[in-house]
Amino acid sequence: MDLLNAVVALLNFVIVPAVAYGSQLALGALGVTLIYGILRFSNFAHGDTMAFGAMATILATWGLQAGGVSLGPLPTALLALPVGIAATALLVLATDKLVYKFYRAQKAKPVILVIVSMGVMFVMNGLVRFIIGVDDQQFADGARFVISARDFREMTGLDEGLAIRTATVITVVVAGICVAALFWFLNHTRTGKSMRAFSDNEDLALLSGINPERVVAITWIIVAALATIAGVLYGLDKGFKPFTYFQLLLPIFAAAIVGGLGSPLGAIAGGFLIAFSEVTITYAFKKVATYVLPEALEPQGLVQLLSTDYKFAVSFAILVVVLLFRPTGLFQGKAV
Amino acid sequence: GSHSEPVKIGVILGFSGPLESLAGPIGDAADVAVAEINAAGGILEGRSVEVVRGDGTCADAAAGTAAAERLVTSDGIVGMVGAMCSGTTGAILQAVSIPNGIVQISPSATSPGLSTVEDNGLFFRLAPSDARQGQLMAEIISGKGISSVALTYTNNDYGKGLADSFQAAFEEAGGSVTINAAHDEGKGDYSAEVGALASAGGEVLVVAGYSDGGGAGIIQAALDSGAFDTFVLPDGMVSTALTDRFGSDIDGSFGQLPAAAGDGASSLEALLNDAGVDGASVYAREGYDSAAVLLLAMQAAGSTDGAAVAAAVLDVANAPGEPIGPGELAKALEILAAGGDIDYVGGSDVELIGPGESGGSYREIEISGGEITTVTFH
Amino acid sequence: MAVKDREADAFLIGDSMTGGYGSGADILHGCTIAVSKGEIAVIVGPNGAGKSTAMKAVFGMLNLREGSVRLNGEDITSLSPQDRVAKGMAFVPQTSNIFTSMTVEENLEMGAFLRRDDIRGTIEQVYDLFPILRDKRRQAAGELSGGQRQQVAVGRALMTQPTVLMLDEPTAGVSPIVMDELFDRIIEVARTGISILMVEQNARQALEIADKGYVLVQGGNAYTDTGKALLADPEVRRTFLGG
Amino acid sequence: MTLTTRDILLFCAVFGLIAATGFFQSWNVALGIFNMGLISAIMALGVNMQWGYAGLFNVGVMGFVALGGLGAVLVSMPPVPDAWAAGGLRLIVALLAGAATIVAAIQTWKRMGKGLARTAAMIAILVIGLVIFRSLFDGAVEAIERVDPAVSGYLGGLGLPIVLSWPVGGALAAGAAWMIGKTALGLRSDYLAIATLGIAEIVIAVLKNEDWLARGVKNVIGLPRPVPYEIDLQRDPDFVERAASWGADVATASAITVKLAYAGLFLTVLVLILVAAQLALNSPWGRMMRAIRDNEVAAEAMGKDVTKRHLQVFILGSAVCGLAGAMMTTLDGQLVPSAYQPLRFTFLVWVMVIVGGSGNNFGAILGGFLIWYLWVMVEPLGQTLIGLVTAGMADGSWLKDHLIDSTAYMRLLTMGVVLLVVLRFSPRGLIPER
Amino acid sequence: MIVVENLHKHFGGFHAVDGASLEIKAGTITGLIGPNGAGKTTLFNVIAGRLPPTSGRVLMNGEDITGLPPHELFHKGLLRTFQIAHEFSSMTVRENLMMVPADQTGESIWSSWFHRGAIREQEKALLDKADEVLDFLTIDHLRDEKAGNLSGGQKKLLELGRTMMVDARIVFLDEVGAGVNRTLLNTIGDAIVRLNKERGYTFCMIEHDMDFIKRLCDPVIVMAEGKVLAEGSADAIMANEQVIEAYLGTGLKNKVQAEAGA
Ligand SMILES: Nc1ncnc2c1ncn2[C@@H]1O[C@H](COP(=O)(O)OP(=O)(O)OP(=O)(O)O)[C@@H](O)[C@H]1O
Ligand SMILES: Nc1ncnc2c1ncn2[C@@H]1O[C@H](COP(=O)(O)OP(=O)(O)OP(=O)(O)O)[C@@H](O)[C@H]1O
Ligand SMILES: [Mg+2]
Ligand SMILES: [Mg+2]
Repeated sequence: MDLLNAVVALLNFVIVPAVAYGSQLALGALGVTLIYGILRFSNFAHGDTMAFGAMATILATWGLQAGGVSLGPLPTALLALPVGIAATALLVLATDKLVYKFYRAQKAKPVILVIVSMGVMFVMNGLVRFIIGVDDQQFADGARFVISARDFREMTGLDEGLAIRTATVITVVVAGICVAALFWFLNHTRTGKSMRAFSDNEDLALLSGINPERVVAITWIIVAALATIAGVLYGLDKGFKPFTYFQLLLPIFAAAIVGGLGSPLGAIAGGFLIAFSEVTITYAFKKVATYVLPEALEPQGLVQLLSTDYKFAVSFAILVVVLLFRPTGLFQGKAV
Repeated sequence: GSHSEPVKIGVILGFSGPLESLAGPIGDAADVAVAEINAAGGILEGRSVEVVRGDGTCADAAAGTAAAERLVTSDGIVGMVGAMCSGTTGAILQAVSIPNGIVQISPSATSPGLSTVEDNGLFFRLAPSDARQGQLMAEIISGKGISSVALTYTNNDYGKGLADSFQAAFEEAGGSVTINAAHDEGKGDYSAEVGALASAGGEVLVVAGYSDGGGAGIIQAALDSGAFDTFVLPDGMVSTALTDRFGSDIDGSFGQLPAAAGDGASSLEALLNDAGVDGASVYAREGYDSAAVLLLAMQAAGSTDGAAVAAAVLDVANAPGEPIGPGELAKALEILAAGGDIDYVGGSDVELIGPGESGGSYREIEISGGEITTVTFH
Repeated sequence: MAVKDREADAFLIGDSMTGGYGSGADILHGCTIAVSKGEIAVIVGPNGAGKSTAMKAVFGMLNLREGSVRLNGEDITSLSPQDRVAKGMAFVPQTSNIFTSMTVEENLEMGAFLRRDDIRGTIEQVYDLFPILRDKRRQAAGELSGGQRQQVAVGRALMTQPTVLMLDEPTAGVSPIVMDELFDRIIEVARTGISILMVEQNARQALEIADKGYVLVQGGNAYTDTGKALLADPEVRRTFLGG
Repeated sequence: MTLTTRDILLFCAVFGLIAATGFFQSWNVALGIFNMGLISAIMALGVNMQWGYAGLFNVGVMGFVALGGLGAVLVSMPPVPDAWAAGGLRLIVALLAGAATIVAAIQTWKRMGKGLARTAAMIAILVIGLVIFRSLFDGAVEAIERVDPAVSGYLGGLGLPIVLSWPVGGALAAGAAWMIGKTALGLRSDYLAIATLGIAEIVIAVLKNEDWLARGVKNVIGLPRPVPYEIDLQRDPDFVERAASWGADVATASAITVKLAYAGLFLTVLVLILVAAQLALNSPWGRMMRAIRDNEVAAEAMGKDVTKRHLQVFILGSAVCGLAGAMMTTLDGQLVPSAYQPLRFTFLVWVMVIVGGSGNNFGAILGGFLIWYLWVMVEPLGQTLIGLVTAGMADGSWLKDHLIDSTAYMRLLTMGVVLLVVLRFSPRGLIPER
Repeated sequence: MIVVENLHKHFGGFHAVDGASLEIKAGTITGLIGPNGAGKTTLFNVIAGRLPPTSGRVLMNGEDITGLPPHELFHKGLLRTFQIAHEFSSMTVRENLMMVPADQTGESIWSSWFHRGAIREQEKALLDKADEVLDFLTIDHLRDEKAGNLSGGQKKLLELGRTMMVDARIVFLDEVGAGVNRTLLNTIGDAIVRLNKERGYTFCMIEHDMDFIKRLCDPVIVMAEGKVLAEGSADAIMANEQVIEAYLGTGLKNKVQAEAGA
């Protein structure tokens, strides 16, 4: 029985949260990695693109909710997603036309594009705050839990509870679908391959009759979709606040890079690695140990490898170690 | 300046940056106070008051200082409400206010370090130093017969100062703090923190954070995972943002915030809400009070000269005198104009002690039925 | 001057082209190159003469200040490179002429990007021509040896099934046996009615099979004649073909 | 490399902007911008050495700047004798033990042959070392932090003049750079980037959480100054007299005097660094660095020790950033660890380098001044913009109110627009590399 | 001078160099030929320290140099060129050459501040030397052009030019001839012979142009599938059945050569 409790405690406080956080990071990292892979720069505006997509979806959700539409146990926001994606796609396409296109034509170095994307980030940053403000917005409806801790305790009679949120399940499923679809798209469709060809050698892509503007447009549309989905799922789980989306940029990049920039599978793996390292290394195993060990051996301290103060630092330290042993990330990314 | 020229005061808050969502209401509340004074015919024999805003950013002391510098030397402000975070506040004080002899009243800087800073008598704050609140929180918790708590604080001078003073007081009183863990603002995911907190155990979770930031994130994660269901909420956490979000899920949680006995607080909250400002937002009331005290002190001093105003602040804020509540600024101006004495109470029971900071009376609250209810005053 | 006359009805002609890279100095000075249907035209000249530049100009990869490019009588001077591909032109550049991160087979597929029909057969033909590529079909092209890369590059261009094939030094770095194969194959391709325009430093072999030869010097035409005639010209031999 | 007329005009334009601020707003503001501009320029020079010369993608600038700030505290604050008495010695022993453990572990790794025994020995050393370290360290830290936590609770500094902290800050940063470089410089560009980003976060985490070192998030305020205090000037009758003879009021005169004094100090440092950087860049050393940046493989084949050179320039650039960090903390008069945000201290510096023109020292300096000017001035610019937009609207309309409420967010938006415009018209930077 | 002992280099399961043993004698111009993908460039890369060998040894004058980094080999007098040109693209052609010599005073940052005079003198000498090399390679008019803007063949010349900036002992040339105009190549061939005769450089060159090989090289080593297939004088090699089958073929090229020879 106690062993069961230990397992459940571990599941509830380590595994499930890490999976939830990991898949959120992974979805964000997928967008970053795609831009890096095809357009060859690190897009700092991605966090704010996610915020914009989430915002557009929230506005649409409010509209739907006002109209009395609901999806039952699922959040209404899912219905509003296409609107958000469309709005975001329009925004990023316009941005590309107004901003990035010029630098592509100039064959500017990637670092210039990185800095340019920071300019775009500032602008989007302002735009989102302009439209919806800086405050927390809650827009989740439907059932919050698939199973809540209390229900679980009642059901099983264990001391420990296990909570699984609807948003977590949706996020994991969606992340899985997205990476599979993206992988298939890039490696097995003509358009996908032409995108890879474009990223490899732009001039030669021209010589093969590939239309660069089309490739770029498709990339941006996919990125807009990924960003919106990631932003909305994150918002459903944690609430929407523009500043958080900006902060999310760092772990997202970490995930994309540790997984290997340019590799969709790597983005997923990276997201989970970051999430698991953050949660596990700073988890205090006291409770678990108390369940498992005989009373005499019960730990005095917290049995915590490192205090949560260093959570962020620890995940970065792990990144550095991973990179030292696999210099291009887990899945062989590329370096410009 | 001539008598028809408006009196300019600066409002420097972290409008962009990590605490940007708190800045809006504080600034707006200050505007409400200024509007009230202007409606009453202004100060210093009919001069109207104009607010110039500056972005203190909370994260970039240099940019905040530059903004203050501009307000003082270019826009010509004669007094300042701000800054918001203790870091920026200290920097502006050193680099701008003292050299230029400007009175600076912060609605929200709570770092104990500011109590002893060399300020040439120009610096005041309406938020109490965190040292006092920690003690009180320990008393309240012990009073409920709770002997073991988990503690998490937002990783800045406010959170850390509060957490430290609380832990010291609580352990003194025989309680035990199972874990004292920081959380960072705006980091989105707090499962690691909650995992550690849950494992350490404790009857309740003390969350020394912000109600629309990491603190709420911690509570969300704790509720979701079933780790804790009762929370102790200090000032940064008590706001309708919290009850709006969690409703009766956090029933039974309790806490305290600097606030006056009597109905100053609630009437100011109502006043602000009527003006379209979220009166329950953290430090919004102090925002109103800061502007009010600053302007009333000018009226009392009969001039906008920094030294004179500084000398008048304590007179205006403290007894003796006619108590002045929210919405009574017109009356206060009248009394002062007539050479009388006032004791500004406002929405946060203003009472300045020692080096010019709020002495700290507190309101103990409890969440019940998804509402913040007042239990008693300390 | 027989050659000059035929340029009027050439299938592809870059006519008195003048221009350079970006805003830099002109590299080409009124240079003309042309090829008729089913013929092989070879461009030779010293390093830096502007051969590659001329090829790129014909393919629309640089802005001409003067002159025009005509394909089958139609003026295509203002078309973008990818539109020229759609018109049946194919080009193997001298450098960075493969997709290094893609496999050999994907490189070939990209060559056939605009084709909608079944490309299996053409891929097999390329593999027959360059057997080594069949073994390496799943390998990233960037990991190949220099000569193997060159074979991929030519293979990619052949995949378009073009009407004009432009090759910039296709034999640089390939072994003699493959070079022979390549030249044989080029003759064969030309016989099917495809026009071939190529730059070569293995000039003697190339002129041997050329219907027409151009010697470019400093961005202009120095000699133009049939391949055989150029080979026979002692002056040309000494100065440009290495004796 | 000499300056063209265009470059000189650009410099004139930027200083003209700052001067215009002086004429139309106040000289105090202008000088304030100028002083931070000087510091920004030095930071930009540091990054330019790493990126512009050698192509090293360091996005951990924040960490080095913060270390410089730490240097300022450690050098200039008075020591706290009680804290030293409480646990200073024990702490030092603990740190030595920690260092010894790591050295021992590395030596074992190097000396012993491959195999299980080596791994086991290493782990044993690390574990035992960690236990010893923690047992000494935790107690010492607790004792130190208990000493009057509200105002001290740390060991304090050496109580030396703060100007000395500038080279010390540089040295601290250089030391950190050496350690990072030893481990991470083998990584390729983007991967080096994330490593440096991570290490910067770690530095900040240490600064935030190790209270015994520099009070953590409780901040150290009231650092001593290398220049007089305004207040003292205002009380000095001589000065008051002189101010009167200039026809300025005392407050303004004192503030400007102090700022000019800072400006003099900073300018000296900037000029020294610039001269050194220019000499190096225009010598065979600079040529070699550019060769390495262009093509590492070929440079290696031409006999250049790429790893060693990378390490060298990484350390140099980081030291310059650390120096600037110490100067900035001196100017601020306080160390606030939570103020170190990557956006402000890493990416803004990068913007300076790229907008100014990477690879060109004058470009980096110009970028430092220009971007800092904009960073400060976008706020009023944004306000003006909103004012213009809303001027035509009816009072009390919903949109007008909304826009006016949003004025604060115009700050970053304006910054973004300006950045995009500048880069649009000179994509290789204002003073590109030649 | 250089002895390669049973060298292996594997990429995953693929054996690019598969037990090659050979010797490059001091004072020779050794040719290295073989079909595309035979492992010639890989062999160069291993010898020059670019790639670590899977197994086997490389000796230079009896000293084991296996796995030494390229820059140390450079200091021992071992130079190489790249098959795919590795120019310093944003530097001028002249700078590309001037950076080559080792131990320049100005390469120490300290000297760059305090020994300006010495540097100035060295630079003058370097500049003259670089211009001389550029003259020889007929690209002197491009001395201030960015190397990235050179034509394909000019980049190859620059590759070669770099090896002429210092006193090397052994130079590995990887297809310097590919893409170089034949007339110029003849001049280059003369220079190689001269460097070999007058300055005692040892050369090892990969080349597919058999004319060129025949003119310069003795002996010639043939590689195929990662192994040494044959070794001998150029004439002997060209008559070798195995070599003809694997590498030379009997096609057009030989016909043309026969004609040219006639
Ligand atoms: N990084 C790599 N990964 C996998 N295979 C490789 C790699 N580098 C080279 N190879 C393979 O090793 C073999 C030998 O390549 P190498 O470049 O040495 O050939 P080479 O003899 O120089 O040919 P060429 O004459 O065409 O230049 C080739 O088949 C190539 O595909
Ligand atoms: N991208 C470029 N920008 C500027 N100048 C260039 C560029 N590419 C080539 N050039 C210059 O144009 C001239 C002609 O180059 P081009 O590549 O056409 O020569 P080429 O005849 O093909 O020579 P090779 O036989 O060496 O390939 C050269 O002098 C070269 O320096
Ligand atoms: Mg060419
Ligand atoms: Mg090769």
